Amino acid sequence: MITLNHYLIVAAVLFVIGMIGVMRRKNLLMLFFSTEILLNSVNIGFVALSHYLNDLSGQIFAFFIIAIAASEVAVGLGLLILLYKRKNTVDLDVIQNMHG
Amino acid sequence: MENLLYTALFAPLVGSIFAGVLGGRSKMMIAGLVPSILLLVSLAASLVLLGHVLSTGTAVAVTMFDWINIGNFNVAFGFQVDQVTAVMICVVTVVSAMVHIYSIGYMDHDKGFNRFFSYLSLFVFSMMFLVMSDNFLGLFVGWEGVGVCSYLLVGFWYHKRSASWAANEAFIMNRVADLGMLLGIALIYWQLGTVKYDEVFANVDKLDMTVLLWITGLLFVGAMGKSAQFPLHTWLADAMEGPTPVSALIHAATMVTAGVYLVVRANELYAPVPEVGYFIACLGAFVAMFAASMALVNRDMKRIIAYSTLSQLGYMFVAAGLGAYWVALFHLMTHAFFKALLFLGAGNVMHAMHDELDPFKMGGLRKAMKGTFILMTLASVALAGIWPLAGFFSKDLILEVAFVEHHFILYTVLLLTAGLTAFYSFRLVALIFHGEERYKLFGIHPHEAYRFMLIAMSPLAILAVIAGFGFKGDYFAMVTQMLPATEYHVHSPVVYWTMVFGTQIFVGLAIAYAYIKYVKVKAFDPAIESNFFYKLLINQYYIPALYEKFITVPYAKLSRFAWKQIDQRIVDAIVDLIATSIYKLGEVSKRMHTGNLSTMLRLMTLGFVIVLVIALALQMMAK
Amino acid sequence: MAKQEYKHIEIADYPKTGFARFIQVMRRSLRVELFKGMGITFGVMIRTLFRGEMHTMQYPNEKLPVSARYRAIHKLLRFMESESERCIGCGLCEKICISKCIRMDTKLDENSRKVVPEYTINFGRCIFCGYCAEVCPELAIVHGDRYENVSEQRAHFSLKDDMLTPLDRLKEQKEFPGFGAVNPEADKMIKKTPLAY
Amino acid sequence: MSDTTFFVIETIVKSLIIVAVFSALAGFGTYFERKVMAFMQRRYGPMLVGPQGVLQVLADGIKLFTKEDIVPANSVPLIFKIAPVITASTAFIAMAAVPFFPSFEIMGHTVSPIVADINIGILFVLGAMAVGLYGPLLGGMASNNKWSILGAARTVVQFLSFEVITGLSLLAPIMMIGSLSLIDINNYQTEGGVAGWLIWTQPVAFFLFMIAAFAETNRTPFDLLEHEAEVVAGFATEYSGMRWGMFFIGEYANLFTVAFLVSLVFLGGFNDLGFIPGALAILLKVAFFFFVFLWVRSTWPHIRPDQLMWLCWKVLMPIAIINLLITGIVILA
Amino acid sequence: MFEAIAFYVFSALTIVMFYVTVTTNNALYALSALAAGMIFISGFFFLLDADFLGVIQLIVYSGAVMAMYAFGMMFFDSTKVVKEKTHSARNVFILTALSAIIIVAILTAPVIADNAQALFQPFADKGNVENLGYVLFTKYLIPFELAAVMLLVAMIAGIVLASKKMDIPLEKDAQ
Repeated sequence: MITLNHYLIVAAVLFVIGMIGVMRRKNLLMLFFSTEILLNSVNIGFVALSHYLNDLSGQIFAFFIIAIAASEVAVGLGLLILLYKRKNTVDLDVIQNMHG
Repeated sequence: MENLLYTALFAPLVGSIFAGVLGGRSKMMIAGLVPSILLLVSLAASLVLLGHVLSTGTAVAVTMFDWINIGNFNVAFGFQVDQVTAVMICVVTVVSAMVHIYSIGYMDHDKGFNRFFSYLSLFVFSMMFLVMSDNFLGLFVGWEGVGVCSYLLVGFWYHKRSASWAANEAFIMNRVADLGMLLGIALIYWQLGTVKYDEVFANVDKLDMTVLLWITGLLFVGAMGKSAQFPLHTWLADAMEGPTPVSALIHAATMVTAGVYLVVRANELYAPVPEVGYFIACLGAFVAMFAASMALVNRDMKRIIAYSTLSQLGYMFVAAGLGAYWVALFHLMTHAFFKALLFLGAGNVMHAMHDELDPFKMGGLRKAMKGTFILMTLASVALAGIWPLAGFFSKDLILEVAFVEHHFILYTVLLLTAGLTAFYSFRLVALIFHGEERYKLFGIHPHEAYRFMLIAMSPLAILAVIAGFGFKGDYFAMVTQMLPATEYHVHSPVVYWTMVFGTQIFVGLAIAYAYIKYVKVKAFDPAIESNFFYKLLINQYYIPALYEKFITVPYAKLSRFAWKQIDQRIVDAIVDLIATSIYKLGEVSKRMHTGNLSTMLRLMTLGFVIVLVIALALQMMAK
Repeated sequence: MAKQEYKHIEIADYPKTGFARFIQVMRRSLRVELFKGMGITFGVMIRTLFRGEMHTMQYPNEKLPVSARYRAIHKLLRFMESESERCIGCGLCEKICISKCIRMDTKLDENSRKVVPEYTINFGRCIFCGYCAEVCPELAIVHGDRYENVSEQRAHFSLKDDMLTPLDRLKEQKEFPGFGAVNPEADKMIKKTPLAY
Repeated sequence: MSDTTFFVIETIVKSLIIVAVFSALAGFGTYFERKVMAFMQRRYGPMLVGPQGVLQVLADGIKLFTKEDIVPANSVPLIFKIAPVITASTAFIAMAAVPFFPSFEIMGHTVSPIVADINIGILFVLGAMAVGLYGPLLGGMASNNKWSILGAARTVVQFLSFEVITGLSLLAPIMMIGSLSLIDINNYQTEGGVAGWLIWTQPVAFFLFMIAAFAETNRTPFDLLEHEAEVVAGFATEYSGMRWGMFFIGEYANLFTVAFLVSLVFLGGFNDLGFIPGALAILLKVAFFFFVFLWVRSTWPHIRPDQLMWLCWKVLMPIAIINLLITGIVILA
Repeated sequence: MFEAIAFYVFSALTIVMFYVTVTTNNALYALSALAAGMIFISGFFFLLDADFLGVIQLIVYSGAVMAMYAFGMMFFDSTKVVKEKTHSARNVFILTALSAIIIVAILTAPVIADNAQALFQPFADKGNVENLGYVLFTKYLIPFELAAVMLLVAMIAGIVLASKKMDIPLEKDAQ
């Protein structure tokens, strides 16, 4: 029998994978990918909670998260391409130009 | 009727805004004309309102909108015109309208012409607001509004150090008094849960006596400030730094009488506590005498009139304190007319003499300024209380009140003061208009003021003449619908006529003495300066000096101590410490800001882990 | 000659303003021009299927008839009656060939008749001009109608054995077998204009 | 036989039938396409293999299966190999939610010829077809060839843009019906025979969907992905053999899916049509639409990519939205 | 039983796909793996009776978002190996391991199940889409409108960014 915890653990594992990506990746595009992983893992958690609590709010949240991801990619990718055309790279270590 | 009320109230505001918009420009005639015309409109509306109240005997009341609505505290933005208010608004609008028209001439050559009219109209609006409001809070707003306008107008020539000092003094002293008033209003609200007059007065009997004592006392403190009663009186004389129309309007006819108005308006609060009333009366009598004495020797024309105002306010407070509210209000009205007239006349003289204020440097202006001479003499006669002019009817009534109420000490004091009043009034008239033409020594060529200024003054003169016997009956009939209708009659005709004639003769003698003493005077006699009484009086009983020494200087020292020791050493140091520590923290954490997004993301994750640990810990604790 | 029916096509300028473009689009849409096109193709299909307007020749199975004047691979003819070769080895063709691709060997046989044991044409060089056939006095070499010259070796078709009419198929040999041969109506033409011939 | 077992077997059988039938149909589709196009161009088309060339399918299959499998150098081999599978499999997955025929009874069980009757069928079909764009996309990107990249870029642009049109145009009939289930949509048109078809109430949506369908299935006049005159063979430039065949099968399967979708949504689905039984009716409709696809291909020319985008965003999308608005107003009124 | 099988299969697939995304050096592998992971996540949604969301996940995430990423990748050299110098891998490992342990601890703690309660219960007789629509257009109408506005803004931003002349350096653009 699959319980809520199963889903939550899977969501947590995916979240952690996404977090590894966020920390490990230096390529901006890959960072975006990792962000998508984070969002998706949270979506799983929301929908699982929604299912097991018999409550629709979780699904609504997931719905809005998908909408956010869509707008994120529209703006983020535009900026990314702009950056690439100007700097000819999307490597975080290279485009760093502020030093504390 | 509501529309008329709004017209009367808001026409000055419109005028003020109109002139205010033009405030930055150089002189424009329209900036003076429009507020004046609007004030005439307001005057007309006020008169119609008065007629309405007179004929129907019912008050006009409106509620514009909910003003404050916080929890149980509900104050509506309401106005009413009842009998007392009707009298007040008519007095205010009549005097203001005349002063406005007069000012067009008086401020003719002033750079701040537009600004002046903006302030002046704003003052009228505030005063109307004060008078028409149907609750204590609205009254307080108007109260502060007139305070602000007084400040602005006294300090109108702000480049003059003395003017701005006087403005500050007036403002600060009024604030001290206003605190008392605010506390009084707060106390009313605390005790009764309302600030609306009707509701407050209907519930007076529910109040504890001690509380009522406190309320009335605190409200009177406010009235003392505004009406410049004894300990807070010094600002009024200094406020003469403002333009003369301002002195006429604010510091003679309207604003300073707001204190009297407050006591009259709140008569139902004062009625159950005659002790406070008696105190008010005593203070009033004292101030009447005290101010008159200072006016005796002063060498500043406007200050003399200002002290005279103070003295007359004392009269009003005597009447109000003794429960003769309608008498107080009556004297307020008559006084407004002739005092405004007197001030405006003084303004003419000042103009003619190129802002010279010392009457010893004038003399014989009778020929050069015939109109002004007649008007000022008329006003002085009215002020002195000679029958049949307005001053007689009101002032004599106050004397009668004191007599009838068996306060003979008060009566004596007031009688003496009446003599003093007559003396200094005619000392002034004699010095200015009669005798040798001393001004020639200073090479001044006096000239009469514009004709329209004199015409503007003439309604006041007519009112000063007829207000007494012309209006007394109607006024009594109307006002007593609201105020306690006590007829003060000395029952024995012998005593009555003795009193009347005695007073007239006494006053007449004083006038005569003043003439005899001052018509022939050639110059100021320095010998008198060594006289102890002269010194006492010219230094205003050393009260400003005492204030300076015992209040101002120690307070300045205290402030300096607080600034140097407390503020700089402790408060600033703490603030600086916070700033420097944050700055140091920034220096330390600067290393985190490498500009590398990857590093930042790692730090973010670290923070995330920390937050999670905290969350987990909280969960554990909650278990 | 029948009168040609030309179809005139209006070629208008491209519309310049946006509004004109809109008008054009509207006009074209309202005339349902796109669907007219579909109607045309559908009509073509119907005609193709049911009215035999198929335009395809199924080539290896079906062939178009070749004109007699077609100049394809050469043929060496025989006499129908004697079955002997027509070629007398005169060598005119070899001489006249402008691309020098004809090569022949001659020798005398036991009857002292000139025979041609080898006769090759290099088809890599032959330009099919037809002079050889024209010059041949014996009508021995003509251009045939074999245009399918696909083979595994380059030398194919060019040897004498390939070109010479085989004996067993002698009956299929026609008297007017190709370009270079005498016109079947030569007699009439001689009678008509002997000089021209 | 218990219900569960039957269900499992039934589903497996259905899936197998679908895969088999539509793979075969893809082959026959090519045959028909070549034939129809030949006729429209006054040709015979394939004739040699078998009677009237019907065995051409077999010949092609043999050729494709036996051709050498080439993976170009410097490509990304794994993705290159997976991409065709994506196209084929998504095409078949999309069919999971399509009801092909009316239900019938077998061995006492009611069998409905649909693999998974989910209540959002139409959305599922669209979603699966949307995922189908990964085939050309990844294939093109993995090929390490500029024509392939161009083809892949065109794939993304074209599919993403026309998904909008598909969705918006289908929304109007869905609003009228109030359900996303294709069976509900079919049942909605039961009444009234031909007059009850949705094409009469939603003609605009029908045309929009048809136009979008051409783009979604990558058919002429919108087959810019592998427009041989411009980008050689687009995303499929480097493909050969069975990998190319998978793209091919996927494309034809999509074609049939779309034809089924149009028939179900706009043309009354598998309802009986007069004397014609429902199963036959829908087959006829699908056949007709398949024919229309071929017909259009042989009639109309290609258009340029910029014209395609112009058509999508400036013409079709406004029309679709206006249609949606009008539908909404009519429904509410 | 089917559910369990499906769950484990999808879990394994998703985790593997996302792991590949995070670790691979090839951008195309990352993209493909991520897209596949998205599709498998929609499998979770179907398992959880959130049919509508599952399809939305398919259409929006896989169909649009990832395709947009792919389109963006075409501007870069997609087949080139992504070179990233990663230092302090130990830190990353420690941080993630820590957060993983804590998240799992929090999630599996019974607190969540105890505290959470349903706000909007679906109607039993309606389907998922109807229920979702009902809640979305009543309780969440304003967030829904805001999301619409956000998408519009994002669209405009995308158009503006795309219409910029991108290949000239910043200094020239400023002139």
